[in-house]
Amino acid sequence: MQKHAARIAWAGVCISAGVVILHMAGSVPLWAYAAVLVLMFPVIIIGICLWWMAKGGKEDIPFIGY
Amino acid sequence: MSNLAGIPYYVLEFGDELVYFTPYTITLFLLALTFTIFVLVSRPERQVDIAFGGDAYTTKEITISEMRFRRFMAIACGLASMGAMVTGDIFNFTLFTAMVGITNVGIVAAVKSPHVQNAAFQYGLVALTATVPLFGGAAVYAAATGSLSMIELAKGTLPAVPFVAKAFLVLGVIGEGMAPFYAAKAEMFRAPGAPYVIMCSLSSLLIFLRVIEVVMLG
Amino acid sequence: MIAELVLATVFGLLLLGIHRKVIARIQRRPGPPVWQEILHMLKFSFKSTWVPATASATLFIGVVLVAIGIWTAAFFVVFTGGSLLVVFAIYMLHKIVEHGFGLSSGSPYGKFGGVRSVISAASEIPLFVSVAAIAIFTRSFTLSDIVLYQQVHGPLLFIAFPAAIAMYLVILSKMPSGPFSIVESKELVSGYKTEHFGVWRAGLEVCNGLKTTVLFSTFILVFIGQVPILWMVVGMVLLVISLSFACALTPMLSPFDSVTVQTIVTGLMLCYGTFLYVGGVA
Amino acid sequence: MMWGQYSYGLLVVLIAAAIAFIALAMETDDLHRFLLLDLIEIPSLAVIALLGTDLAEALVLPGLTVGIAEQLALSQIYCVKERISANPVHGLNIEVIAKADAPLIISIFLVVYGLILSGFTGGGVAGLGLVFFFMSRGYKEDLNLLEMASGISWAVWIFAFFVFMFLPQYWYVALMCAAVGIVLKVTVKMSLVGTMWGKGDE
Repeated sequence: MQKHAARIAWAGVCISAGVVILHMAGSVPLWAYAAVLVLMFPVIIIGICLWWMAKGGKEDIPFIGY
Repeated sequence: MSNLAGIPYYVLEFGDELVYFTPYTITLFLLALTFTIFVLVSRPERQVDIAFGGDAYTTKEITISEMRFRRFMAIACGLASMGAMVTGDIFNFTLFTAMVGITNVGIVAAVKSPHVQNAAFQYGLVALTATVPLFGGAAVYAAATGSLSMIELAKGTLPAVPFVAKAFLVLGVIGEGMAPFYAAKAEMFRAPGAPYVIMCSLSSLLIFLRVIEVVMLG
Repeated sequence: MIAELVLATVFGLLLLGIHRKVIARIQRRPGPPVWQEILHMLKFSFKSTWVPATASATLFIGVVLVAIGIWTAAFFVVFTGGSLLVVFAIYMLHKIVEHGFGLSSGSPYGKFGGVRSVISAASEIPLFVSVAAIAIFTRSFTLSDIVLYQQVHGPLLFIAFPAAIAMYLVILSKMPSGPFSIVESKELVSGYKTEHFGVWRAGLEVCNGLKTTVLFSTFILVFIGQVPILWMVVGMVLLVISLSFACALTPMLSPFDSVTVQTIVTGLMLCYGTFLYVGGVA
Repeated sequence: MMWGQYSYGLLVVLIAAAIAFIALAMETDDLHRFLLLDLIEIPSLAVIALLGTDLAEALVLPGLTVGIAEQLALSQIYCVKERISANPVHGLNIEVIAKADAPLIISIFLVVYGLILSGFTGGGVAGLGLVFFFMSRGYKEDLNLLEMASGISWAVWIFAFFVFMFLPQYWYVALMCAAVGIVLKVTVKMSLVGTMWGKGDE
């Protein structure tokens, strides 16, 4: 699970970095660059967090207010 | 105010049917698409009921047949709102809006709770009455300008659209959608099956956002 | 732009921290340090995380991604001087995000938070009337045009003061522990956020930080105009302090009172908009 | 001049709508309110019909369809809400027409007239004839054939549209296809309504 998340996060980082470089080189227009970041930013954040989150835990029923 | 909330990126002419994307409508369209995909792939949650103060709780199960029907309705609702986001024709917009009204009723219609059923029925009454100003507005648009095409209206060469037409259109959309204006719609959201129920509020919000763009034309 | 994005998030969280600190000082409590919200976000991201057994997993996770995604998009729209309408469409669609957070878990507390969020959609309507009022003056919805207009005519804050008040109220209704924040009131535990813990909550915090920066900078861009970045930061801090006073000194309204107040504001704004439109100010 | 006439018509329709709305607001029984909605639906179509152009005709039909769909959905909800169970109906329970030749003759007349009219209206007229026939006779066959005919005619109709879009020089063929397709489609759909009604005997 965490390994998987790490892979996803890294993929996101690589895609974003690639688009940044391509944008600076002038081969990707601003709107496409922004669109890629809009897609990738949430993925990177959640991916990184899931990667370094603490281990363990089992599914539970929701908070039912004791 | 003739700009279509940004320059159209893309205009698809299909006979006299127009489809166009502006930065504004493409944002709305993509959101409708995203949530429709969620509806497509997600299973409903099991809503937990508790007696407040006590420690007894039950989870509501949704049967497969009920889930299938509601998922179908939610997808139809998503498609209708996507259509309403991209269409370039006033009358098609009103039709999609009316269709959103029907599917919203459909999404919660299969829920067996009498509370939700009643809310859905009351909502349906209002939604059905709202078709009068909705279609009426579109008709006055056609009568006054001779065109229903948003692109033509945006060019500013046609006669001005009477205020009453715009007011009718907004009134119709409010009647179809906006939860805060009548409690029945908010009551519908108590139904279990979050991915589907969420389409009710998403579609009405999206249609409200789109009508704001529509009334600014012409 | 990635650096700006991260900075905007961190700065937004810092603003929320200042908000908490000022409220605490007004109420004569010591309060948490101003960077508490940033630590909060980090803390949640280290916690162990799973999806509740009763939740609709796809929506439960997807809505977190959507929450961050829409505000990233809003940030880019503000950043590139795009259409004000898009920013406010995203603002309204944040309702759907709250709704999704609340309903997807199956928890009764989350459900009530989500339903309240739908009921209080009335709070967004003054926003559109105020946007329309602005457009009557500037004849455009793009932020860059609005900024240009203000360079010629002076800040819209003075020209369209009621519109500024309406938008201020709209921002107020999104601040934590404000008079209109019925979706997170404490009888619902944490309202729509109740079931999103650990990483999911960290994602929500990122979204909140970004949202705060975007809304505040939009307010300043629309009503004061383009100012140097330092003054922008000062303006945002002043804005958050004033909002904190409003939050600290008012009680939380009951859901129906909250809707009533927002509806009255909408009515007043409609009168103002009609007055501008008919009076031919522009 | 045109605009003046249109405005007067609009005024009359709006007065009608206002009367219906007042009635709706005064009524408290759910079923009665639901029935009143039909009165409200008509003015909305009348507003469109007042345009008096062929565009208006093209707009009234979808409006009508949407309205009917909403009413069907609501009536279903009403039945579930009030726990009304299916009430068997045995065709038109009139001994005279169950055996007589009159329904057959009237149906044939309507179908032929509908075919001559062609298009949506013709389909409606022809369908009405079939509805009447099936209702009076209580049809009990399986409906697969009718449904298949309906599907094929719909496909023909759509095909005609694509010809209009992409090969406009063959417009006459497309027009004929569309006319035949829609007449079959509406006829079949309406006759299905008739058999639905007669199915209660089982």
